[in-house]
Amino acid sequence: MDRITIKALIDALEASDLAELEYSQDGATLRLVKAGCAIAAPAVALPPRPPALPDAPPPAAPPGEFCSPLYGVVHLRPSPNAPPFVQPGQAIRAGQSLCTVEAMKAFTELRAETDGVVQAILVESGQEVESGQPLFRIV
Amino acid sequence: MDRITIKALIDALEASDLAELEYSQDGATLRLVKAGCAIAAPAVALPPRPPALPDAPPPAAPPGEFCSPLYGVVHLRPSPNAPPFVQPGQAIRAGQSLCTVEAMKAFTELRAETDGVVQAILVESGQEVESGQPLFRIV
Amino acid sequence: MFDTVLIANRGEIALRIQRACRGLGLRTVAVYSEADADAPYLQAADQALCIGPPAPGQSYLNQAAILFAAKISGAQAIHPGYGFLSENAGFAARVEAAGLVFVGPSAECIRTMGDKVAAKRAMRTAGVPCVPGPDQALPSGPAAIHAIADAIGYPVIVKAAGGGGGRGMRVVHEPATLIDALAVTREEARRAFGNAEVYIEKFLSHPRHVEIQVLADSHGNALWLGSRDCSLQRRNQKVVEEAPAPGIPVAQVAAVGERCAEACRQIGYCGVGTFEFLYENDAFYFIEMNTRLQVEHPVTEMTTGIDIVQQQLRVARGERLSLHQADIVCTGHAIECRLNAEDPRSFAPAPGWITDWVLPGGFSVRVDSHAGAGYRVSPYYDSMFAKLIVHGATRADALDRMRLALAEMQVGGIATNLALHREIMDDSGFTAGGVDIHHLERWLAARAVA
Amino acid sequence: MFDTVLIANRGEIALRIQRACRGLGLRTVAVYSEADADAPYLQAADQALCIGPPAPGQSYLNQAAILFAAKISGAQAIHPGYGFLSENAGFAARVEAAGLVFVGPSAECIRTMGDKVAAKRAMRTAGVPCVPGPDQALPSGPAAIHAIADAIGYPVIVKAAGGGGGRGMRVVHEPATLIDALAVTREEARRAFGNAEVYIEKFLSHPRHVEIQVLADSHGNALWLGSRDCSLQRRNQKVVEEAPAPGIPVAQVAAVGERCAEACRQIGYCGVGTFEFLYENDAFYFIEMNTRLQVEHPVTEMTTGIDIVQQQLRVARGERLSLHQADIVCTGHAIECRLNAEDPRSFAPAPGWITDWVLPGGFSVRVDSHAGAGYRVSPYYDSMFAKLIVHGATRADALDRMRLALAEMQVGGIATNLALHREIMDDSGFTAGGVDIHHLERWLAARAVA
Repeated sequence: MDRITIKALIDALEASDLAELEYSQDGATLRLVKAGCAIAAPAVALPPRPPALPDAPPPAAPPGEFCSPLYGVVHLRPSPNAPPFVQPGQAIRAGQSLCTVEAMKAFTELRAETDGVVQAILVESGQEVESGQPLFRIV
Repeated sequence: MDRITIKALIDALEASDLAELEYSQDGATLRLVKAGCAIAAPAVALPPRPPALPDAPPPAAPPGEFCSPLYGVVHLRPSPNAPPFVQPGQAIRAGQSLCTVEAMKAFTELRAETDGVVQAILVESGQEVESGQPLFRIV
Repeated sequence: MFDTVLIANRGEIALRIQRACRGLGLRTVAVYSEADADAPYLQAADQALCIGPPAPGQSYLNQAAILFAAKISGAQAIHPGYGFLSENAGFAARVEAAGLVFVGPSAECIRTMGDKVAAKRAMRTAGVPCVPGPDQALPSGPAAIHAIADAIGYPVIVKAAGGGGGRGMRVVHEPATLIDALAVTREEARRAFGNAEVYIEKFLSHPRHVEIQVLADSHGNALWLGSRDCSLQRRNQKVVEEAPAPGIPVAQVAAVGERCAEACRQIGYCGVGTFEFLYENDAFYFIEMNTRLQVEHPVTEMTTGIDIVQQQLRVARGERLSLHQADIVCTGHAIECRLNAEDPRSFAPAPGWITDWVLPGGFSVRVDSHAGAGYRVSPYYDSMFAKLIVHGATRADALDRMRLALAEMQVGGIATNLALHREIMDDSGFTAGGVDIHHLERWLAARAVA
Repeated sequence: MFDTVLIANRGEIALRIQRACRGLGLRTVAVYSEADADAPYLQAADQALCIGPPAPGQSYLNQAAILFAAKISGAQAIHPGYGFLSENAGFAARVEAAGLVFVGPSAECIRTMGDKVAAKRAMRTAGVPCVPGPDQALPSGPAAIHAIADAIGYPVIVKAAGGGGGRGMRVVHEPATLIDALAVTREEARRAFGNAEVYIEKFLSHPRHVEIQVLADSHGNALWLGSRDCSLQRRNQKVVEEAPAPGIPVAQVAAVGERCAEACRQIGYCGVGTFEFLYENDAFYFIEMNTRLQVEHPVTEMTTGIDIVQQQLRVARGERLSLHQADIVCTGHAIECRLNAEDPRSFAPAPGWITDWVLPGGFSVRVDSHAGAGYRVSPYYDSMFAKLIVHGATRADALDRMRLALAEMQVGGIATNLALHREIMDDSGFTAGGVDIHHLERWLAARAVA
């Protein structure tokens, strides 16, 4: 069980409503209990709460995951009839446009931070994405 | 077992009535336990929250515990110079006054619901008591 | 003149005064009891000082602690708000003696108006109409007392000179019980107010509670700012207030208002104040003066457009009133609902944590509240946690707006009287306007049976 | 007349219209996109219908869906709010053709005012002062066009007749570039507005944006409700608005206001509307009319005491205005801050969950907002989530009250421009009053360098 896996588990737990998570692999067992759960749920009704994924900048993404910096609608093509910005397997260079995120009539262009290869595109064009949601796996 | 799979499992558990989920794949085992409380502590900063003891009527008190129905200041004597309403070891009858709770200039008189014996007085006179806080143990 | 004000109060009125001070560029010192240590409005003050434990006697009524807080914070003025020390002549005198400004009338004015017999005498002198009955101490002989009651006509009411706010009074329906009632009330008054003096007045059986807001400076200028109707009461506690008092001819209110302003000039009154009247059979009868800011002052602010608390601070600073009586126009109609943490049917107090908090908004809606989501309503003090005020072009319009505001407002976690207010706004008696001071109790009794 | 109104909009203005309808006893039908399904204001409507997916083109701009929603809900009137379909003459015509009431002027009025050249001609006829330049289609020959520009005097501005709101225009500083600029603007206009017509006006280099609110009924009565100054803009978006426009002589505003009301009478205008002017060197120059309710209408409500949306609904119902011009009094000063979910420095949009929400309150403070704790600001629409409005006896007083209100307001979970507004209220240029429409951009540029 390498560090990356553990970090992924921790992130997954933090981003969920779960209280506890136990993970075993190759004879190793990992059990995670959320610290915040010391606060019991009040018995009274509370106002609607945001789900676990916060809009505030999330903790650093796992290496290789390229995340959306804001909540909005992702577009994988510059315009409906144009070819996609990038495709799986494609080599990219730092600064290259990967997609746009539309929010409140404004388009934010997202660019690669480093050179690499697009291993996977994790979202569909036109989909609503959360702040901090992984969009691409780039290795 | 990559992160996407784990996330899918978490989503599946959350969307279900299950309390716990265990998953094995290629020697890897994942066990998920749903938080006992439906609402876990959100990761984002929230406005000040009431602590665990709610003001709403609490779940039924353990047998023998006589609880305050409201938040206020408990008085164990009718007036500062009078003897206490009841004392430990004293036999009491249903309807007998046990104490008063002062809130917003009004005194609420609390009376025994059944006959019994005051085994213990769990608060001090003049103390602030929560709604649902045990005041007496009566057997 | 002073530039730093110590606010010797808590809750919504502490926030109200805080806002008025900020608007005038004055620094503020908040004082608080241990029970209020987490109150959000303390953050907004320039300085906040704890003055004692939760019990009011040890904190908000603790004169020495408050004066000490003023000294160490450098506050040169003390605003007492309402309740607590606001009508305590002794405190006002101590503030003056300490070389500080008491934001209110002089200790002497408070003392005169605190003695209901002396107040009545002062009002008669100024031509303010009073409840029939003498404005002198009662004679000692039973025959002379009977003669007075006979002259007034039964039923009469025996009242403690040191009482007020509905306490220390007894109705007498026939001569046979008069002397006994007098003795009992005297003894009660001696114990409750440290003043055994009592007086006799005509008892009015179905009056309205109508009051006149006044504002006076230290240069001999006094204004009246219109009428309010506060007849909707439960156990002498006002529940709903409105301005102006519905159905009373403008000229009649103006005549009484001018008498009130004149009374202020005659007694050298400075600050804001309220002349409370009973109104029955088309006539005003003075009952008492409140020598302080009142809970219901916002309805007058909504109809006149005048920030009464800022004006109060200005005249306390020695400023001359820049307003003239001709500038005071009462526009439209305003209603205030007092929101209390209490069971809407049993009226049992309901302190506790507020978990949900949605405020109404939009055109003409005003909320005065120190509370919010995450605020804990204290069991040590009054149950009022918010005032909801609306203004409308007409009374009917104001009622519509209040219904909407009450429908929008949501408070979770504690029991509140929101539901009661919603019912009141649909009560045909109240909506018709001009109900007497017993209306709400009658209505509640009828509802309890239904 | 109608008793059920479909509100073809979202957010704060949907709630504003909802409140106005409730105050008049009208039933309401809310329509919403899937993105707004959880919006709290939907609860307050008598009926709520989903009209499509989040994208405006498929929901709030979907005429067929809205008309269908009106049909199945039994709504007899449609209030378009602002933005979306509010100035779409075709939609107004379809509403009329369906036998329903469009809460706004006739399709014909919208069409006339939507064509900036036709609007200018109508305004000239009514004696409304316009920006120098012809109110006719341009001639085709270059020499004739040059003659027009020379007569106006450079710099001139080339504008699309179908444009508006700051789009479709190009400044020309010298004759050499005139013909090219004309060609480019024509082509842009053809693509953007489907109308290649352009016109030429004098370019004003440092104007203020001053506007006149009007209100007209279907019986030939029209009133003007005072002036507003909306010069504080960023990228043609208003940021802060106030009423009245500071420093402009009352008589001059009254003269222009009366011309605007006369224009309404001449073109048979019914409803609320706004005449937008540039104001430079002490003169008014008409630029365009907004034939709808505006975001900033509350500042006029605060200074006149008139519920503009209720009046709009009343005249749409065919009622005769009960107000007369002599009744309209502008009292004190009002300021509105538009609160947006955006980074206060970069202006990057910041949709997301609101976690903390503390509203200001007390004397003269108004909040118009559909948001609250637990509300998620949508990425699909405008970033404005609240309007904060205050009223003061004077402009200085209003500024003090806005500073206090901005200090009290707390919004957590999303980035907002609250900090920007707090800085603006302390900017010496803005507080002096009367800055031009470039002031805010200049100030932001200077701040960025500092």
